[in-house]
Amino acid sequence: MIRVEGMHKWYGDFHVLKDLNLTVDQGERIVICGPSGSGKSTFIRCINRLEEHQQGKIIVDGIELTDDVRHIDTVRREVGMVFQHFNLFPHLTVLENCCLSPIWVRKTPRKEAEASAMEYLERVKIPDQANKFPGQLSGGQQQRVAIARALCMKPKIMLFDEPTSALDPEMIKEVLDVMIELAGSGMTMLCVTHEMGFAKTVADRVIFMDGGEIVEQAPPHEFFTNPQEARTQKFLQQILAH
Amino acid sequence: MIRVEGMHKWYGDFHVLKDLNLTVDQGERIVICGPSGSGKSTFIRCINRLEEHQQGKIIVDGIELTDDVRHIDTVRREVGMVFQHFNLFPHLTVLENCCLSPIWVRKTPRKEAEASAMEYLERVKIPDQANKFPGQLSGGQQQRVAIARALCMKPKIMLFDEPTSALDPEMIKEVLDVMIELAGSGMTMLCVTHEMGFAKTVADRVIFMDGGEIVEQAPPHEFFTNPQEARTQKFLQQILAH
Amino acid sequence: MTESTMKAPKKALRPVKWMRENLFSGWFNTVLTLGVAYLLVTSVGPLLNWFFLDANFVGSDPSACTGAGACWLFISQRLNFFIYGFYPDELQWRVDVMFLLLAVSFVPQFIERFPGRKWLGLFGIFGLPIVGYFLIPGGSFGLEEVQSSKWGGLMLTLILAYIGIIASLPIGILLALGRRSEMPIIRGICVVFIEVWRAVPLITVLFMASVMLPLFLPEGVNFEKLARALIGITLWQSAYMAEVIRGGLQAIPRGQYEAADALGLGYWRKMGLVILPQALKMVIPGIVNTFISLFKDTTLVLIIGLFDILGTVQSTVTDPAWQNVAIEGYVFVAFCFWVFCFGISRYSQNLERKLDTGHKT
Amino acid sequence: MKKQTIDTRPAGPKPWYDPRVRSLFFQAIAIALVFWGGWILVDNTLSNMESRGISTGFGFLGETAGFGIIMNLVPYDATMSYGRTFWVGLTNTLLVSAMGVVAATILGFIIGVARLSSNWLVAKMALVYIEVIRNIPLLLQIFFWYFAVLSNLPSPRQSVDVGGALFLNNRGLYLPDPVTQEGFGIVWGGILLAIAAVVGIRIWAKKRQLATGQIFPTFKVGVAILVLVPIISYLVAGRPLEWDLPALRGFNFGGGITIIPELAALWIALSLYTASFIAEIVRSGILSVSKGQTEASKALGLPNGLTLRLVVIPQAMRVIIPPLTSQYLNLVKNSSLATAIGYPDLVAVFMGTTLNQTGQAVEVVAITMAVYLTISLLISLFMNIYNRAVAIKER
Amino acid sequence: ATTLENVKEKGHLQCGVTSGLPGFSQPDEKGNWTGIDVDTCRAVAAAIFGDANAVEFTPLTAKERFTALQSGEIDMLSRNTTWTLTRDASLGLNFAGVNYYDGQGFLINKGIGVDDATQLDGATICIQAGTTTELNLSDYFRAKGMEFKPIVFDTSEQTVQGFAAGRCDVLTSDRSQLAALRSKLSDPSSAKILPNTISKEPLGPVVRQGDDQWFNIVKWVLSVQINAEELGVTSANADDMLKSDNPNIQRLLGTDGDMGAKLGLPDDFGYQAVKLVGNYGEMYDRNVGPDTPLGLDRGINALWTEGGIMYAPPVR
Ligand SMILES: Nc1ncnc2c1ncn2[C@@H]1O[C@H](COP(=O)(O)OP(=O)(O)OP(=O)(O)O)[C@@H](O)[C@H]1O
Ligand SMILES: Nc1ncnc2c1ncn2[C@@H]1O[C@H](COP(=O)(O)OP(=O)(O)OP(=O)(O)O)[C@@H](O)[C@H]1O
Ligand SMILES: [Mg+2]
Ligand SMILES: [Mg+2]
Repeated sequence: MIRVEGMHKWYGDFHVLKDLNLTVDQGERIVICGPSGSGKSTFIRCINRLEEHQQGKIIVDGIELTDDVRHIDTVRREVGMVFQHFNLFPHLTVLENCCLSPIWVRKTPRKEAEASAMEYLERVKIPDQANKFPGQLSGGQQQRVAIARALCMKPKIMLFDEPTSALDPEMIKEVLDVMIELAGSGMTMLCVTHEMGFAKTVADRVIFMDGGEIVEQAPPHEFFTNPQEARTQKFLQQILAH
Repeated sequence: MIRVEGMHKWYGDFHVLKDLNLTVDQGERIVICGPSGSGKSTFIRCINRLEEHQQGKIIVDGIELTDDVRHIDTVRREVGMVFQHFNLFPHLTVLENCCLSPIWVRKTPRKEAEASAMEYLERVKIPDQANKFPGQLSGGQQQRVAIARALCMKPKIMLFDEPTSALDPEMIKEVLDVMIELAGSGMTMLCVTHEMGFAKTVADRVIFMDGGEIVEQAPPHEFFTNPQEARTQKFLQQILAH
Repeated sequence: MTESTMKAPKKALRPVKWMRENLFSGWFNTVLTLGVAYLLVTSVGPLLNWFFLDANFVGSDPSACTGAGACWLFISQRLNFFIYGFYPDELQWRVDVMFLLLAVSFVPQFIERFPGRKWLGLFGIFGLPIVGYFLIPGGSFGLEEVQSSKWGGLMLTLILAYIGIIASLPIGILLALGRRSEMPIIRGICVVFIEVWRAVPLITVLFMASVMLPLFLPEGVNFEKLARALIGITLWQSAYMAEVIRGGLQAIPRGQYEAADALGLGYWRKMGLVILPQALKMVIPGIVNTFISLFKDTTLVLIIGLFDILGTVQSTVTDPAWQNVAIEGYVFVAFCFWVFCFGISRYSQNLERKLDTGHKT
Repeated sequence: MKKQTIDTRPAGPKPWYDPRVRSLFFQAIAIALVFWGGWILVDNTLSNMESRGISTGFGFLGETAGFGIIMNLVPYDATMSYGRTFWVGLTNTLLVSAMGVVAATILGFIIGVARLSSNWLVAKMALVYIEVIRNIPLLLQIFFWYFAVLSNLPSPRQSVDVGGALFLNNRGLYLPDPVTQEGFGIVWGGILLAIAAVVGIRIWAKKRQLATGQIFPTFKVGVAILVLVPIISYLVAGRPLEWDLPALRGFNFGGGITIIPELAALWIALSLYTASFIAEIVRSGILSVSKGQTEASKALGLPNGLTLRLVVIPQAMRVIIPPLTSQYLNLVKNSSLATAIGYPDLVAVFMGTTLNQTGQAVEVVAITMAVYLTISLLISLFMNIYNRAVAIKER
Repeated sequence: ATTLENVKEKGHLQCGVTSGLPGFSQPDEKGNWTGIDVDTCRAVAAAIFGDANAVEFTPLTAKERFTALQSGEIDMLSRNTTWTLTRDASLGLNFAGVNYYDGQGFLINKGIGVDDATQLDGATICIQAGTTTELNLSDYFRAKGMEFKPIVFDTSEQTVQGFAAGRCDVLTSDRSQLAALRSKLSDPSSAKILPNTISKEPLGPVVRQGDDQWFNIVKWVLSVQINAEELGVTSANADDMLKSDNPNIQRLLGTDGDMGAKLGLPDDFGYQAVKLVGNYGEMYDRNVGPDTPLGLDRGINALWTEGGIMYAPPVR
């Protein structure tokens, strides 16, 4: 589904991502963690080309990400993304947010698009909020809308960039529940998160990044109980301590 | 050190603080907690007269707070305050922030003021940031500067108003460590916080406020293990659950 | 607990107390208060006399003005000219219809709960110019034609400001997008255009538009003087508009752009569906303020010989039949402008406040 | 299984799908359009001018102008060239703009602060001032200050006479012109000495504060020195200064310095109008400093005055500067309304009479616009430099 | 395209005039223009279209007028403009004749107690921008070794207002206008016109260079009107005169010959101009003559046959 080969990225002179290699199969659920500034967000944003990489290959669903605008468009259609700060469109209702891309990008008739959007809203358990504006919802609800909006494009892959870290503790659970359900349905998922509980529950693999490199990757039980690298151990201590 | 007797405060018609009575001895460390809107901030701000009380007495270090500006100035010199949102002066460097009050209020020679500021910056473990501007620091670092700035006046009492609640989890620890160290040095402290771990570690007394009243006060082990009032019990359940 | 019903101790709000707090707190304030009060007392009386008590309101000819106070008679006698310019008397209903439509579209904007006021506003912005395009000059639908040289007075002032603002909006949007484009040349062109137009005074622009434009155009291509003044005003205004809109675009968080990208919307859809609707809404107060300043600046067309409201007044205050009516004339114009500008600016302030709170929720 | 599909993909995109190529293409088109449009414009203009027998070129700048100008900061009379009229107009524009900027800034700051005054009456008067002045077209205000006030001033023979040295009438305000005599060097010396002394005291006071924390009343002492030393040296040198007093000669006053009513009216109108905008900018600048900042400052024990000076104003300035810049630009541009009341600024003299006598509209207008563009860019540049200096350092 | 073709295609003549100068061009409250300069335009329109109202007026300040003509914004300029060599030669313009012989004079405030221009040394003088007046004034004072302070306004309204407000001791302009401007003062008796005339001001219509046909049309319409007065043809008797045997009148009114065709106009262009607008004398009397508020005697503007210098080449 996703293949990253020898990928490098620089911001000016700053080497953010160093020689990343990763293969994600269909239906796999990957959790990426690591200290702040380690390049997790940058990595995940490269996968749908919100950032450009400068060396190496990224192949998503058989399409290589190059400068070709058609390829970028195709890949973005196959990849849904959920941001830390939701990034819902505040001037559109929840339903309109969800229908925007189906109608304008996939050219679905509005009726159909709305029907399918309602389905996804039900799946994230907020069908009753469909005609409200994002500003009228709580953070957890907003994030669930953001998930529904991404799902409405019927993507093959979902990317999550710290979807719960801007939420109050009470709301984190709502969103995690939705994500767990989603994982259960066999969606290919890449998720940057610090919610180790979530990682333990659903991840097929946990990837630990530091300093722009993938330091370690392993199935969760191995990762948490028996980390190989010193850096991983230190990180886990910190994160599980507080 | 501090004596509050029958103190009331209104915002317009809204009765925020109702008949507060409290005595704090030198070197005592008090933690104030309670649900949002219960008047904790207002109370603590009354103590250095950022808010005016309308009835009752507040006596700080032997000086009663009245309309007399001289008294207010003297009290403010003896009381340091750390705000939730740091409120550092963004146009001044860290060092200048710290020296401002010693130079202009205490008329300390600049050299001396800077030397003592550096000491306090070392104490909060950021001497190397002295010449940066607040905007260039992380939240945790900013809050530590705020603490250093308050300490530079060599106050007899320190007030903290939710000093960690605007910080990311990783940074909370940095700040709490500094506060714990400070408590260990025998400073009189009044601290509004929801960090129950902190309360357990350092507080001599925990005060629980609700609806503008002091509902319960007790030493921490008693407070947490055996709260007397129903409201306290409910609050503790909520706060310890998540 | 027992005292939860206790009332705040009554702060005596007697006038004396209020005055002590707000007027005479400290010697500095006392001096200030007394000084300002003295100025007020000495100036307000004579002004009131001139404006009302000694003024002449009724009569039918100049001799009715006694000269002690204002001669408002002059205004009422010439009001028709000041409002419609040379527009033929029997056709003035057409202008009146436009005034009415204008009022119908925009007065409800001040009333919070007016049903459908959004639609009226949209009609005012997009529909009104179309209606006006057919109604004011006539020449179609069996309406008698009225040359633009006959337009004048308040009506001309409003036409200039209105068309200036509406026409500059789309150009301003394009310029603002261009200025934020990633293509350096496009950005450069837009920056140069905007900065040049913003740097030159409007009267030089009007001078160019009114007498020099035909020199730049191929022979035979020609517009009416009014149209040319409008072109000048619009281009000049669009540079300012671009800057206002750019402010809005900048205020949209980057996440919105990224979310639109992630949804696979292309550049124009991203801008049209996601960014611009938010940015424009955000800068409505800015646009209204630009409108106010344009509205005031339209008086400069006087210098190129168009008879706007100030022009009509100026051309009549030297009428030998009336003695010394210049001040009355200028006061009248000032009042007209003041009412419009003050009203609109209040509206924009309200809006600003509302948008402000709207963002927080 | 994916490998095959990958390999069938072309290595690089077709040029028209490559955003870089696309962007180059669009830019090429844009620049071509601009050049094409520019060329058409120039070509039309040239051929139109040629076919209409209009002379071109800048040779006219050397020809004799032949008309008088009432006010000139650079030497001028009617026998000089059109080029010289340009400098006369430009300096007059710069003069009124500079005077306007200074007055509007001072007035604007005062009114802006008055708007926030705790004195109810003062705050309300400031509000009334702002709301009245900024909602009335500037042109109208210029007319008012010129025609309405002018007609209420006395004629030269009935001038308002202040001590036989200062006269006010409908020809202007006449001030005595100081003429330095022999020995005035001593006074200059005194002035320099005073300035040096003040600078010295400032440095010393700062050092002392660094060393001991004592604060010296630099401002008061400085003012005293600046006033007293020159006066004493003036007296010591035997009053080596004579005043060229204005006096009625023929129809008008001669001698002294004259401020003509056109300049005064334009200056007053520009300053009052711009000040009303600056006042609002200042007010919102001060309000933009968050309450937390003042609270923090108070909590540190700083009294109100110091809070304002050390905490609030430095932060307000960075909010104030950018809109203030555009007000300055507006003021300069608005000074071109001089032409409506006969103040000989650049637009009135050069784009007015000179253009009209020579008929070379394109050249004259081009020069005029270039001048305004330059002034604007210079002001923006200086303000940007200043702004960068006061900007808050962010991460 | 030639100017004539452009004008015909537009269906009207675009004529530049002042924005308000009694007797020369002045709009009333309904935007109807009157004045001798206006009538000059109307005569041209009548000659081309047979309709004296097929003309639109563009009010111009003195500053704008030449640029407006050069740029093609107007077809002809009839705005009490003085004929000078420079204007003919380097502005790309041509003067098509003279419809009023004028000279520059002074209007003074009686209060200053002057009765001759030579006593004006040091005076403050209000002028209109962009006029020959501005130049003449400098020349005059320089020649006399006197000084003056010029206050330069954009429009005649502002010039009068400045004078009325006491800004200047003297207002200078063409003598024909001084009377009109004085009448705009609230107390006309407080000002008087000095006897001096310091310049020659032949005023006339102007066209662009390079279109000789158009130049001829304007020149000859004006000449026809002057000739008509000389021949006694008026708007009232024009129809009767059609039957005249006088070959001069026949050529003038187009009943004989193809004078119009030579100019590219209908042959009856002279008839139309005189019939619809009148001859020169009528134009003068109607707008500036003794019976109008301006009350100006014919003076040198009388026909050459009557002691004036108004003289037109023959229509032949
Ligand atoms: N646009 C940019 N220009 C330059 N450097 C950048 C840019 N964006 C990010 N960086 C830097 O790249 C590094 C990686 O950033 P990234 O946001 O990917 O980290 P992260 O692992 O997601 O951290 P966090 O947990 O804080 O979100 C950081 O050091 C950051 O400062
Ligand atoms: N300036 C004010 N004017 C009117 N009411 C106020 C004002 N400031 C605070 N209040 C009200 O007073 C009550 C107490 O506020 P306070 O900030 O002291 O609560 P708190 O216990 O600190 O809550 P939190 O945990 O949210 O900070 C709240 O109901 C608040 O809405
Ligand atoms: Mg991140
Ligand atoms: Mg609080």
